[in-house]
Amino acid sequence: MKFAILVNEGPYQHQAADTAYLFTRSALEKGHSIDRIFFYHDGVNNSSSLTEPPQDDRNIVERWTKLADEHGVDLVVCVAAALRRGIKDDNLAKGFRISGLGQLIEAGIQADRLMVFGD
Amino acid sequence: MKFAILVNEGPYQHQAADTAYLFTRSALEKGHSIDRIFFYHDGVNNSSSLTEPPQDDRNIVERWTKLADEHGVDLVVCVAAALRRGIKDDNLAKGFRISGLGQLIEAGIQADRLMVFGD
Amino acid sequence: MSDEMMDEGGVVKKFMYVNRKAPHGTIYALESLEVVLIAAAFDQDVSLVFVDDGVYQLMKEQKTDGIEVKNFSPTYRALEMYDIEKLYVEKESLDARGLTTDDLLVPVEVMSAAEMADLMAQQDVVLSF
Amino acid sequence: MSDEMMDEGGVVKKFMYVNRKAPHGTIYALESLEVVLIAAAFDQDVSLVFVDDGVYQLMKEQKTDGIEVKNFSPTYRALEMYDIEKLYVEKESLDARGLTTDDLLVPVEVMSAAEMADLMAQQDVVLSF
Amino acid sequence: MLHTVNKSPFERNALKSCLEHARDGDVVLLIEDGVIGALDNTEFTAMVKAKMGTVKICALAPDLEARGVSSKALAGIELVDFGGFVDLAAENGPVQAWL
Amino acid sequence: MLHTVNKSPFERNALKSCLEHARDGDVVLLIEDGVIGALDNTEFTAMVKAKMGTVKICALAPDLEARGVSSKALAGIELVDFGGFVDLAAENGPVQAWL
Repeated sequence: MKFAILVNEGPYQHQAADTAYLFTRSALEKGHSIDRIFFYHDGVNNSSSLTEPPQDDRNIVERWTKLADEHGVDLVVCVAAALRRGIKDDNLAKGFRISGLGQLIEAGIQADRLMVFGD
Repeated sequence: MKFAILVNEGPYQHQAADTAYLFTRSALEKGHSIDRIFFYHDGVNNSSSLTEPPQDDRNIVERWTKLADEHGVDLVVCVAAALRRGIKDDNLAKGFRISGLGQLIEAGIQADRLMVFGD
Repeated sequence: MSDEMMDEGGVVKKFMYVNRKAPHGTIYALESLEVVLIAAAFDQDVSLVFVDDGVYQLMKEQKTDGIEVKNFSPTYRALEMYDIEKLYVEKESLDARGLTTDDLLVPVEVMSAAEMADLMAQQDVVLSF
Repeated sequence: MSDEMMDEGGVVKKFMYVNRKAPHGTIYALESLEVVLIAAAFDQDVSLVFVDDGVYQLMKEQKTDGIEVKNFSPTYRALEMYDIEKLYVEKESLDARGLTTDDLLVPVEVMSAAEMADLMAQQDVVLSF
Repeated sequence: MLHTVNKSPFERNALKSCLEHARDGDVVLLIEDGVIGALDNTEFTAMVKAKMGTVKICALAPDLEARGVSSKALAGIELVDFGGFVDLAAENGPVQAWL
Repeated sequence: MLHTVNKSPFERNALKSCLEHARDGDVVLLIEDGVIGALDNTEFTAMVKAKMGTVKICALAPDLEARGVSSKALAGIELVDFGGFVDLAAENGPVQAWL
């Protein structure tokens, strides 16, 4: 089955990004496909290349990058939301791309299920 | 009277940063002093030099910078919270400085009132 | 060509936007509206529902000068021009807040929680923020 | 020099940390604890209160491997070493959740909402996250 | 003592919890989405009214205006602007934000 | 249809609102702080129990464990891991997140 994912909150402050990641990993392990993960609202902060969590904590941004790298998941950051919050090509982590909200609608059309994770 | 301010949420997503700013401006107009504004949790995102809100919207980061410039308000961003969320000297807006949580406690000790704005 | 379920080459899915939060305290109402406006270009079957504090998004006479944020409420009036015409407000949510449709800035269809539940179950995609 | 209200050259103020949110769903519990640990170095009069869902922060046997986040709950046990010994839990909050102090990982003082209100009113600084 | 509440009583338990801890003579200021707690004819109006005898309840007028609900504020609730917010904070320490 | 709820019923109205809209045969999955809604002997236990006859209520076990409340889950609530979450989503469309 084809899933698409929407992440509405930034890393660390809310569990949404963790739950979305663990759901995604499980879905891939079960043989489902995750076409796209769309980052909206503060969710765009998941793509900051500048985050540096403590050594003993998970690295949320790196986890996403690895997911894109190993499974070809399309990580899309909403451009309008990103501009408001200071995410640009300058500080965009590897594996993410910045694009428009149309990519969210498209994901909703193409996937069998759209899963929303937020606050 | 001496006020200190704590801001727990990032710009735009929550009204906290707006309310904190308007409170601060009013307090200064009334002749109170605002010794320090401390940015914690996602509040650290108020200091991103990369934000670019739409033309017809308020520029939250610039407003803080102007406040520091015109009134000498000390804008302190928590280093631990900032590292987690990708705020560093590289993308720190003018007028802000990155420091430790001790600055929050110190502000609480020195001010007559500590005001908290969050979600 | 007679099939309403097809547009030029594409599928038409039922998209529902669930608005449950008050405006201005958080950005969800505004950024939800931004998605809806983009969605309009995709010729999908779009419904907007206003439940719980979401009904406050549609209040008349919002004046945001005092808090120095954008007043986006007039945009709800423009939705019709984007062919977004299915706006549903839940009766129980209005009643709990002492509100009626006279308080709202756009014409809406009022439905019960049970009808709202049926409508939700018929969707392909439910977007909540 | 006999005055408890003074430390070396400084004032001692009453700082209260109000914890009203469950752990792990948001970062507030963890980052609140980080402030408390720093605050310990300032020799202020520190109280931690756990009200509403904040009482869940103190649950025994938190195991966070499954959600792959840090389990910071053992840190509450270390607070004593930082001379932070005033931990107050509200009775009404425990009761509403069917919890008792046996469920909690540190010794706490249980107080009623009315006593909690009195304690809050006596503070100089109230930090909530 | 000043208590601030910034969330709707329909969405969160902050106002309920605040009112359960407000003592006689305390002041409660409703701000941001919290101003929904200042409205008449809602399911929470009775809860707020019950406290109005002993606790002073205020609401931030700019937040009521922003939400188009100024005309629905409960009689007896004192409306303040940001300057009034500052005055309340200066006159009523300590300040607790019920987040 | 699958409903997800990620907030405590003590803090927010999401679970209440969700249960008021869940139809016979729907599935409700409690995740993150939402697992507090899965606990026995709380003020919200009765509300959840009342729906268990017609709606299947599940909770994400890793979130219960993280909060140290696994042993307090209400009997009759089905515990799932992340794989089970994926299965529920695959088997019960559409999915609505009550944020």
